[in-house]
Amino acid sequence: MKKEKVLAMLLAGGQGTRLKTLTKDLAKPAVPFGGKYRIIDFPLSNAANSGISDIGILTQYKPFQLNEHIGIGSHWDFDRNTGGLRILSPYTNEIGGRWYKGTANAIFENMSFIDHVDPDYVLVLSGDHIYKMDYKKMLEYHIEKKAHATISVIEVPWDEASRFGIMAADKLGRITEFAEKPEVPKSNLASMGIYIFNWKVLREYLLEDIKKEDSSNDFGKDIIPAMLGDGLGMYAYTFEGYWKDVGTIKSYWEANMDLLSDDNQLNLYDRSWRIYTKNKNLPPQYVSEGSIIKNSLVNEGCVIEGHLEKSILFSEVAVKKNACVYNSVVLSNAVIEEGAKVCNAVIMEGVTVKSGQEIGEKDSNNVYLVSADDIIKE
Amino acid sequence: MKKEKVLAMLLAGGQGTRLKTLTKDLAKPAVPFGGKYRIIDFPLSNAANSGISDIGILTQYKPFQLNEHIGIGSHWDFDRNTGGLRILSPYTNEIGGRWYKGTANAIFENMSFIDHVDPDYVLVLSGDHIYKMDYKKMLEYHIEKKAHATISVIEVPWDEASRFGIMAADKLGRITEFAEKPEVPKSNLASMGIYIFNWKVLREYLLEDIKKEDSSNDFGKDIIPAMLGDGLGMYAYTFEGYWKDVGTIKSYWEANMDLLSDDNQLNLYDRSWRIYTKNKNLPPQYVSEGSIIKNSLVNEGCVIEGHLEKSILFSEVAVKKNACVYNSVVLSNAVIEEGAKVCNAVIMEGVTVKSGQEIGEKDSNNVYLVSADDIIKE
Amino acid sequence: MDNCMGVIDFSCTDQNFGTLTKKRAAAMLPFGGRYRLIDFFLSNMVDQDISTIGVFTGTKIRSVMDHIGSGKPWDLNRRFNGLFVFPPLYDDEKRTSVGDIFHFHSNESFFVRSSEENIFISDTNMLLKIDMNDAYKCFKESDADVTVIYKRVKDPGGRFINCDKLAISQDGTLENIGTNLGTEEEFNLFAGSLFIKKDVYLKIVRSAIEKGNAGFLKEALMNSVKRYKFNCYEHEGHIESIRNVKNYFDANMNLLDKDIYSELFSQFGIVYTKNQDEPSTFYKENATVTNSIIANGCIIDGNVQNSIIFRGVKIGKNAIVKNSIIMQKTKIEDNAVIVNAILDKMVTVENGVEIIGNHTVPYVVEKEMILSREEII
Amino acid sequence: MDNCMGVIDFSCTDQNFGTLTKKRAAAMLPFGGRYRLIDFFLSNMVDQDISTIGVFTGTKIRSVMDHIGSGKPWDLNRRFNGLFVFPPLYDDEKRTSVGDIFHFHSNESFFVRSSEENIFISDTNMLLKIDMNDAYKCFKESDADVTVIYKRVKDPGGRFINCDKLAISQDGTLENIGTNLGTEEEFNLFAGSLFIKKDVYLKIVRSAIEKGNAGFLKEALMNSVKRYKFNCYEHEGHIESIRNVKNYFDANMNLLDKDIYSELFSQFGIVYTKNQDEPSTFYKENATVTNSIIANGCIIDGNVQNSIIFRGVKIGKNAIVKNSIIMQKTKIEDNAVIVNAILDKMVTVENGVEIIGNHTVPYVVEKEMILSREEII
Repeated sequence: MKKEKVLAMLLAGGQGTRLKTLTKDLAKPAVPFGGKYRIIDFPLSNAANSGISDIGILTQYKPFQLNEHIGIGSHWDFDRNTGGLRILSPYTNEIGGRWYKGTANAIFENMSFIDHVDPDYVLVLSGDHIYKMDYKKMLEYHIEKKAHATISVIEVPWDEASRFGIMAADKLGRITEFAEKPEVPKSNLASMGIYIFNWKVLREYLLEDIKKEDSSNDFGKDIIPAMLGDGLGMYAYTFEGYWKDVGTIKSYWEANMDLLSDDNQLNLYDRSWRIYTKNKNLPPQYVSEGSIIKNSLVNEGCVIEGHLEKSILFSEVAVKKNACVYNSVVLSNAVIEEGAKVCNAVIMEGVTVKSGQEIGEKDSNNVYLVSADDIIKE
Repeated sequence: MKKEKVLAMLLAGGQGTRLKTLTKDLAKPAVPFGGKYRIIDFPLSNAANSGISDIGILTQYKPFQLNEHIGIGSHWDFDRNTGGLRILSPYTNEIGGRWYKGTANAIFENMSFIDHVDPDYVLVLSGDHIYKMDYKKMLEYHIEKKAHATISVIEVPWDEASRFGIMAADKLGRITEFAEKPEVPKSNLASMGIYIFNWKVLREYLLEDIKKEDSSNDFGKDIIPAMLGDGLGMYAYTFEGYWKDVGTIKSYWEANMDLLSDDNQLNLYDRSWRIYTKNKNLPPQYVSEGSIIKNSLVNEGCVIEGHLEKSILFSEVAVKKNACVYNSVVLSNAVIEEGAKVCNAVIMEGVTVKSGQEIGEKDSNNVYLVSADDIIKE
Repeated sequence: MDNCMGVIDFSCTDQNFGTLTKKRAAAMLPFGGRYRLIDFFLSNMVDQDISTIGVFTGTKIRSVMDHIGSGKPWDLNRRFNGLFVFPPLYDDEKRTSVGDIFHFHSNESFFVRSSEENIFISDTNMLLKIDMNDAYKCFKESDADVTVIYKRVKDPGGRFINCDKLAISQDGTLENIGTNLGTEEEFNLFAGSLFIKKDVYLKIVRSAIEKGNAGFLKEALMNSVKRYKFNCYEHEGHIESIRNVKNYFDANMNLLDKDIYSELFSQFGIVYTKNQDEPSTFYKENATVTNSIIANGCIIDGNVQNSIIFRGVKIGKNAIVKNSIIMQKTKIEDNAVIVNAILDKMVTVENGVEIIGNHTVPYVVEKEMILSREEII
Repeated sequence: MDNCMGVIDFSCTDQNFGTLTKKRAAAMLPFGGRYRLIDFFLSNMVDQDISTIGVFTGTKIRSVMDHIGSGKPWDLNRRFNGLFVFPPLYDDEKRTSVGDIFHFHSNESFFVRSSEENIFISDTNMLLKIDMNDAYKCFKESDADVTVIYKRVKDPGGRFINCDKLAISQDGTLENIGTNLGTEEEFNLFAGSLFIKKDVYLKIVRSAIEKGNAGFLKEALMNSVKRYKFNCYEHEGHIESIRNVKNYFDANMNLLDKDIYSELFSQFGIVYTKNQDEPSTFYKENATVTNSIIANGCIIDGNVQNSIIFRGVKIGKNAIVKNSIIMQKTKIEDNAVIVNAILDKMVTVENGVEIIGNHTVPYVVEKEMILSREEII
């Protein structure tokens, strides 16, 4: 008896418009995070660490940087002779071409691929979230409950609950109610957008859903409610730990800053659940005479001659003499020239902060997004 | 000084409608050929053998089988940490999604990818043709001639010339005239659809071409004539050897049969220019007592108990006792049951020719395409 | 097979294979038209989802490294886990010249570091396709320390003389392992492989080193039958013992039995090997081939009967190949005759040369030799 | 660099590095925060488009196999060409105990089979980034049989005593290679690498074996200076000779010069090494770091000056690390003091322990040692 076969389908086509210039040239899953990662590294590494060996990545919006980052999947050990990682883009058939509409539609359009892989279970993931999770445990739960579908949920603050798909479940974990972005939420158990379906069951619902002209072909809006309406066995799998959907510049900046607290729940140094990313083969960082670095995360290839505090530097950032970086996130290849001051800011890739320039103020709630063309205050 | 950098762009989106049921579920480049290959193996292996290390494959029409076949490119040694093989599918940006229109449009839509690779030269290939060619030599010719563009040409029979893009060139090889599918061809030098462009030059013409509303965005119809009109240095590189565009069932059957003649120009046994393909890990073929095999090409995993003459068997074909296969091409996993007779036919993948069934006649020009659902005579 | 790592132990002796093992370990012998023996062991493990495999080679490592390389054909070229090759080292502080137990001991960290708690160990003397998932289930459910795989065989002809023989008690416990001298016609043949708990393995190896009472890993395991809980799992299918040229020849020839062909090549997963990118085999006008196994890349214009033909072999017009094993890229020219022979890789048999061996002592021709016609002066 | 293959020869002696080379060849010494010496040789070749590389290792192959594996970090895990590792073999018919010339001879087929007609050979005694394309151009245009790479050095301090010294004639021909005893302050230092035509290489190795007058490949090449056309190419950049612990220590420390850091890490392509998937380095509240090179994955809360810190090192609060090399995953607890020392991988320095070496004889601590406080009874 072979192991139960799981196919992960990672939705990585999100545009992430609220992240403004950060997503001007790339999809949201490709946004840099945590000093050396991109957001998609988290679900990809989770999948690798959970022992998943088949994964399809559904891309659509500006996929070049994402494709370049993922390559053949070798950083996550997904470069296999058979199976492994496959990038699934929209395609044409006799009838013509169709772009992916809702989340469920993206899965529907790749039905023949999934049938070819022939999995017992399909694990639907989103490329937009930052978290560490063992999908194997969720699958065990799904099998144990003999569920048709399992939805991973997390407790969110009550005042944010109306931003999410909100679940009510009985004592055994069986979902009794589901409401997508309810105005008056009945619970604070939010869907994390992580689903496990029995492929045979999901397949039928996708085929039904596509027939409905008014459907938005979305898991949260259409498929899940339809399944629930038919009385299928649907269970909530409660996740405890760090989980973040960085929707805005400010929450992006905050999520990065979270990593600087000693007891941050994401703990990137945990060797038992490593986060993998594309290897850039850069030399170690160089810290010169006279520099000061405190409470900061610094990546390879950086050259630090100035003053750094409570900041995150991505690769190959240069902080020149007497420059000062405080409470900021500096993406790769940026240069902070002599005497420049940066505070409460996100500096985009390759941006040069000119000598003498001052960005941001110390005691304020504003966060600044600095690109080559403009500075956005939020 | 580094080597001149070449990027190959392989157009693999062709539907190949005239191949009928052969291309029902796959793009033309994925059509099986020569006992164990698919058509795309030829340009891919040529690229590998020519020392090309960057290749983009442009897919659009039913790409699953093609993607599965290509995988991460490891069979052609294209699975690199940097560079190597990339599948380029249509994608969306802020404005929306666009499918590839003409051949030139497919390159245009991937301009940001090409700019990222930053090649000196772009080699445009088609995934539809069967031939062995050293692109390195063509590149050397291009460089030697200081050409802006070089087009590979082959002499075709005069009566077929009007099917092709036809070139006239002066003594030095400089192209003086180009006509796409001319009714009255002035020469029999046909374009093979293989182009080398200086990227900077091509880039400009693509940007110009996209502005023209009436353009079909095609190399042969638009880009080449425009360049020629502007007096650019365009050279014809004459190729001698086997080259075939299998457009119809009959020409497909013939091209396969060509391989059975002792002096066939494609010579698959030449170890100095091997054709690579996906490895299926099948056991050797089994030839039982009482079987007869003559003038035939048989692939791994076949079990032969019957009579085989002038035929090509792909992998895992079973020819049962007293079955007879003559002058035919039998694709993978087909079964010819006891006593069945097959003559002048192409048997599609997985088809079972039932015991006692007789297909085709010995002395006729008809070729039969046998699928699970029907038999097409041509 | 979660929680189980694999070990392949090249303890098989190379001495009985003549020039066939001059430059290669017995485990690297070509087999079945396109494989090496080791392919069967590696593939059997990989097909049943073992993802960490250690190969403990003998000293002839060049052929191992050439063939296995990074483990790509078996999808074992992984960043995490995958294939680990352990040749014996020159630089150990303490080494003994006989046996491999120190070799295993000095690589203790490989076992300690890996997360799996069980080990499947196989030597390369026996060739078989094991239903490993079923055997592993038996091992885990019985909670034995060691589950030994065996086959109940009837052996009136003495094929398995000198093989290992198990005595099994009524309740399925292993009592002892000895050498079969042929006293009983039917007996329990040790299949060369077993499951063992990692902590038990580590204790057994350490104890053998400290007591100095075992040169080989196998010996150390056998010495421990009384100290730990050993039980047995019966293999139902075909089995070959490959201990000398004759066994080796017969094991190849047995593939001409279609059931054995199907079992060894297809049951419990397929067999992977290094890809040579050969085109299909071409049967020419004068080819007459019957009852044979033919690999790809051959060009055949002669007569082939009851033979195993490896990749890229050329057989000329009117040449006859009968009851023979012809290895990779060997060339048999027109009118040559080969009977009851094993031709190693890249041999050339020139036009008209005849070589005729006997089926009990196959004629073995060393790699790259050229058999030419004697000049008559 | 079309038509040229690469060879890395581990002929560098391991004897002068103490416990640093107990389990690893000198070529495998950790260097520059995240590399091994061999990474520089491999990367220099790969970055300049050599795609077939043979590594002729000494007997300590475990660290080579662990680190290089299939060659993936250098993109050398290729189906065609790529990386070939040649450990010395036990099974050669003829072997000599001194020198590696038989090792090269017995792997002749590697050279013969490859399609390239020229070879770049480098030993691992010297560390430098060569402008190989320029040197290769010089080699090809001069039509020499061998082009030897050297650097004109001024050496009043005797850093290069006992290194190889070239005598070059007016017309640029190599006259001889001897050992530098320091007689001249300025001399031509052999950089450890050369280009050679493949057919000349094959003749030289065969001749050395037949005459029995050279134990090492280098010796055989040097013996042939008069018989073939040897010329020279001058290296303009930085060069380090790594022959003993002191050289090794200094070569690391020289990286704190920003020009040398840039040259060795960035000129003529980047340096690849095995990826350890470390997160960024975290500088905590009490960190004070100056004039140091810090790799990823470290957590630093102490004081670091003039030091090279490898990946995954932890330095506790109030700890002081000065003029030292701290290798991978070493842990320095609170209040410890380390001066003028080389701490090998996975060393633990417990709370409050002080070790102070001298800059001319750095204090070397072997892998995995634990330095604890003496108990006062």
